[in-house]
Amino acid sequence: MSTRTEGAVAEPEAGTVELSYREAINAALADELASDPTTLLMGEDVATAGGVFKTNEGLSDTFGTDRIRNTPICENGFMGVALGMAVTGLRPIVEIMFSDFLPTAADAIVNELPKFRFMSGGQCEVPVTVRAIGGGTGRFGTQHSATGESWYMGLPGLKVATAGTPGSAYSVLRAAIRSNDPVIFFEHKGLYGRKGPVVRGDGGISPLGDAAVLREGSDVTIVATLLMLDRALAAAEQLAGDGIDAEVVELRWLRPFDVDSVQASLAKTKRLLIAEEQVHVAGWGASLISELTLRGWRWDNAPHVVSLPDHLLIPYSPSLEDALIPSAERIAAEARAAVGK
Amino acid sequence: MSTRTEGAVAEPEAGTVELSYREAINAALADELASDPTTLLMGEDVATAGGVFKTNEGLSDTFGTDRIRNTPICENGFMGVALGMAVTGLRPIVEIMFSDFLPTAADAIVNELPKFRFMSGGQCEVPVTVRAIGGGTGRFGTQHSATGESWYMGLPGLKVATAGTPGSAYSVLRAAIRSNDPVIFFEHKGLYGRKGPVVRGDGGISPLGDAAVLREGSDVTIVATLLMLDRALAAAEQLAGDGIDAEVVELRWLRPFDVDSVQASLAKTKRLLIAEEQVHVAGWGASLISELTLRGWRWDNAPHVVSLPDHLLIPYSPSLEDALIPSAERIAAEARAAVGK
Amino acid sequence: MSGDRRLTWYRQMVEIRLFEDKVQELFMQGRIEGTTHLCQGQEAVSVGAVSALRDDDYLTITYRGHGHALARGMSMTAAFGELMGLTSGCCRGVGGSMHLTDFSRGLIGAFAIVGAGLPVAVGAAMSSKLRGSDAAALTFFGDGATNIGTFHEALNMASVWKAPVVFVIENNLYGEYSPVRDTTPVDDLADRAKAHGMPGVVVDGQDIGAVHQAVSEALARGRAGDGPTLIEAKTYRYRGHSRTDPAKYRKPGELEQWRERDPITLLGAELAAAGLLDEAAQKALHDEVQQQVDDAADEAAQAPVITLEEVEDYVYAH
Amino acid sequence: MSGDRRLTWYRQMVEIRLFEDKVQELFMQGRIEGTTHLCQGQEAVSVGAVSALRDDDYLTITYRGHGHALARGMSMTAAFGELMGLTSGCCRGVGGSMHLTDFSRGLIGAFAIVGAGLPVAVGAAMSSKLRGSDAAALTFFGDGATNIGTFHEALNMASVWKAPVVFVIENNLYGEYSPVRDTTPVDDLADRAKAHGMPGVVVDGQDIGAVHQAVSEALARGRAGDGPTLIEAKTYRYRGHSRTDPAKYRKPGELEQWRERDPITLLGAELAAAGLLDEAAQKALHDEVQQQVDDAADEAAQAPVITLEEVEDYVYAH
Ligand SMILES: Cc1ncc(C[n+]2csc(CCOP(=O)(O)OP(=O)(O)O)c2C)c(N)n1
Ligand SMILES: Cc1ncc(C[n+]2csc(CCOP(=O)(O)OP(=O)(O)O)c2C)c(N)n1
Ligand SMILES: [Mg+2]
Ligand SMILES: [Mg+2]
Repeated sequence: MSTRTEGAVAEPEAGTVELSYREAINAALADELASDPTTLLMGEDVATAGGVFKTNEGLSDTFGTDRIRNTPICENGFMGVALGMAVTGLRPIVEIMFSDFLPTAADAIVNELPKFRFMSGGQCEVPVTVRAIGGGTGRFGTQHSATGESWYMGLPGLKVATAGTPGSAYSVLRAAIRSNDPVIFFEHKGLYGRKGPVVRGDGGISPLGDAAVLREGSDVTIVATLLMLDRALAAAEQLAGDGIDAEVVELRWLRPFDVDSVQASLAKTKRLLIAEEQVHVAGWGASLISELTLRGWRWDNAPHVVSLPDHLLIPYSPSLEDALIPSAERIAAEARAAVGK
Repeated sequence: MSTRTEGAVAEPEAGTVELSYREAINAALADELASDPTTLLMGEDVATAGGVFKTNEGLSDTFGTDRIRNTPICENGFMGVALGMAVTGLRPIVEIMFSDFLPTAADAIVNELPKFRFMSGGQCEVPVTVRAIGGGTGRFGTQHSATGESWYMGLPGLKVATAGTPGSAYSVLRAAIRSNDPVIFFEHKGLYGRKGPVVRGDGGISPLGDAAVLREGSDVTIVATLLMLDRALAAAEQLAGDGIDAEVVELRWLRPFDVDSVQASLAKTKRLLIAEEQVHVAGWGASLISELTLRGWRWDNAPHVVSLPDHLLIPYSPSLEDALIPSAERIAAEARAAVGK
Repeated sequence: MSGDRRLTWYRQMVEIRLFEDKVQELFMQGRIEGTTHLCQGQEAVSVGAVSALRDDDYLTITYRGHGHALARGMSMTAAFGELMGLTSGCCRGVGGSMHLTDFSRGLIGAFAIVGAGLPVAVGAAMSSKLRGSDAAALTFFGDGATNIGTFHEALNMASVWKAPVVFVIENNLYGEYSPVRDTTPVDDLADRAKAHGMPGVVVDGQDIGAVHQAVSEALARGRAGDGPTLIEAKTYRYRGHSRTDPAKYRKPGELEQWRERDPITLLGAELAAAGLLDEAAQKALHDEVQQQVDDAADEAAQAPVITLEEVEDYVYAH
Repeated sequence: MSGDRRLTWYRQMVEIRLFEDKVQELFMQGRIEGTTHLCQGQEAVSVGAVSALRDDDYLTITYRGHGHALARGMSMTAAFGELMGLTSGCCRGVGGSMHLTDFSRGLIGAFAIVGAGLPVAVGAAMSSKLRGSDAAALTFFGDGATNIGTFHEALNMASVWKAPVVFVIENNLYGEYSPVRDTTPVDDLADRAKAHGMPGVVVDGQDIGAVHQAVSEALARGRAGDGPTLIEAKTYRYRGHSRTDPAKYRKPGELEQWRERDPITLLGAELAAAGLLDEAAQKALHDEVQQQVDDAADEAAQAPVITLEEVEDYVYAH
């Protein structure tokens, strides 16, 4: 029922283009909406003024307000609506304006979406994609700055994705929308203006589940997501200046969890640095260290972690927010410590 | 404002008594309600028929239905009510009938309770205790079997506790209720009938945050919570028969996270086995391995884990539920593998 | 209303009644584990409402949904098998008593989280509307569910979007152990419809004709594009909330009073008076259905339990 | 109503108006970061309602709560300081624009999650009732918040428990960019009170006397043990939803039309007619308040930012 329905609309031309992270999201949405008439986008003010973060610019003009649908303010309610649509022939994409609002919809996210197919004995598929916009540096304060990326990675039945560059935003979001299982795709609001190359078109869709090595290196493996990925790449540039050759791995998928790619990189560099914009406990970084350990990795070089402190929350105070969210400099410094230089 | 108010009622006599896990919960509630008139218990049907799991037997007769208060079905709503009570002079205890319903109240749990004091610049205290009743083996199916114990351990501002024996149920719950910060206390519905010694009275209140070594041993450290703790103790008995001396550590608090106690035990046994009734990824077990690794532990003996499979959910099917939830035998077998016997 | 239809209704209600009695028996014997939420006394609501649906309409139910699933055409064997956790079950034993689901009949979900089914039904209704079909959706839930946020969120969305969905409250006077009056400050739950700009209808849940009529009108309204309707069926559950609940919280005499308006007895009397099914025929039908119930339970019990390998495919579609 | 009181109201409304204008200016200059949600045009609701409260009453507000905090007596310096993220702020710069909180004035919370404040206000009201006080609680929220579940959950609990709480909807016609009619199927949001068995009152939110009167009666009702009241104040926000929102979604002429019923102008005319405050005096007062606003902003800006060590104490009370 929920297998994709190819639409009449022709696929856009493939080819690499320079887009902002925001434009990449917009392009991924436009291309999927054009390619499959059963897809639709819903959420609060998604159809007005291009959405609150302007990621949906032009979509309601092109696809109409039936398919680009504003909802009342009721996250748990419209997440359930998306589930009902998904099991009856549509492929809804749900926008959650701030990742901090995911808990408002947590019953649907934890108890319904991932379990629905299972409890029915495999009678249905649940092709729902949730776009959650999160992250700090915006001075949005304690209730509007969470990345939320690890909150739901321990839920079998769900898939969890992230994007830290325009290229991954386009390719991962398209892969997420094409999945016949529920996916939460995390965006970072601090990256919308960031520009980068995007392989547009079906050729640009990355395999679901794969991490990506965005920079090859031999001295240390830096694993990161979202804004930390962006800063890890900047840190790698700084490190190159000091003759430190960092490999940067983007963990685009947290479920499925691509430990293999990280292990392969680690086998080469022997040193691991995790950069996460979240508390380390209960996050993907801790799980990564655990999985590698369970696979027998001996940590002759102890792993290093740059993350949010375990005993603090994100305050509004701009200077404190800057002090708490790891900078490229902090990542670079920790990488130096990791390689002992 | 929320510092405890000593009531007129005298403390019950101290002394060790044999109680069931259910009776221990009941005693902890009764003793705290008696010792502080500002405490109250609220939740769905908490005052009727002793509550759905009969943990509240007699409380409404003793303390009245103002303080043992039935609520409508609206977890997020009454969690918010508890917050409002807590910052205005009361110390509410909230019962969540199944841990699976915690996501229904997740906005209050994630965005309000742990952040309220912080966002106000320290103007208030939030003495709310949430009793979440979780766990499998009851054939309650996919939406009523989660322990939920690790879902909220990554939230600064919150405290998270568990109890795997009648003794810890009494001592940890009383410590939780006396905390001036929000605490989620996890109970396991598969343990209510289990009997054990309880040190009743103020002397029985354990220090907040401490893990407990429930069985000393020298060959392997088994860390567990809730039902897995109960089964780990049974496994230890089986292992003793084979001449394997297992140390069993109950991780009574997940936040604060008592890594020290585990490390101390590990320094002695050199071998770690984690038993958890949850997917390993994103759980306390993964965080424990990560924290130990970050402290420089080298894992000359790789840690072992017994947990729920990462690619499955709990089905109703009784035989499958039994196959999925780690038994004492599986824990013992994994311990043997850990010690190489 | 044609006599034939009422005869079908009568049989279906008897089937549900005896099915539930058997479930209780099997639960006591430990052949059904975990929990059960039975609906004896509420049969006129499920049968009356479901019989108003078209085959292509969508339906969501709750943990108290055995009767509704049977009314929608699920075989007793598939229902018993599910409760026993065997591959003869509609969900092959994976779902259990609280999750009787059958997509082949548009029964797209049985919800164990109070209120969770309502938005899903709204989604199915909107999906149908967006796909250009005039199929509607119907969702059953209890009085207690009208106090949780999702109830209101679902009604609000359905109303602003004019979704072809019918919300049916089975007001059996209790949410678990709590009488409605202790948790809900209105006399008629149907009045809550006004808060969402839709009609609210109160119907006698023991009168199957009245239930069928009200639901038929609401479905027609939805298909015509006039939006959702909230229907409150006043009814009563004879058994406790679940498992072995003795229901000590009932008012004295309350149960007996309701039994006097038993939906099966009421329709039986109507059929006898109309000369369509006399007492003897009714007795014979009960015996026949009892046999059918016992046979179905035995047949369901023959099936094997599903393997871990098989359930792995149910987690992800890939 | 005494003339003095109206003079106080007038001054408070002018203070809020000019405070918010200054916030916009500082935001544009980058001296206030992140986001702001301003309430120009809605001053009669905050001042009229808050002036009906007793000192020991509890109050919750939202991210659009600058005016309400000032109306409750928070100093402009404490408010500016908070918005600037400095230790001169009421929360020492930790909370920011969306979280103006002041327990010393019973302002127990400012919520950035839509609907989250309502149950907290119910809890404060119940706490007061259980502690034997007759202090009440008042909670402000917007029209859009009446579509989220917690709104209904809070009203339902307040009603069954007869909590002394007053729910004040500031219906400014938009929830973010969405006109009420697109998200909400009722004309008067106050009608939603009926779903929870409590009185619902519609009041002209531009008429401060009317707001004060309605809230005073509702508070008296709550203190008397008769339970909660839902009040809908029809008003309008002159600015966009937040930050730099140009509010292109408004109907043409709508803003101008509402400005003709500006709450400050209306009360000013009433005071002039009553010979209490003529145009010249009003002009003088505006100038005086402008000076006060500018001075407060400057004073607030002098304070240092809080250190990480200090904020550590705010996470846990221990
Ligand atoms: C969100 C949530 N809270 C609590 C429960 C536990 N629970 C199961 S049924 C029930 C009572 C529901 O009452 P009602 O809606 O009247 O339905 P009925 O059982 O009477 O058919 C409760 C509280 C649940 N399943 N989900
Ligand atoms: C649960 C939740 N969903 C979405 C948002 C984003 N948001 C902030 S304000 C707002 C609009 C609220 O409108 P209304 O209740 O009318 O209040 P107003 O802003 O008009 O004062 C939205 C959707 C939020 N803060 N919380
Ligand atoms: Mg009921
Ligand atoms: Mg509004």
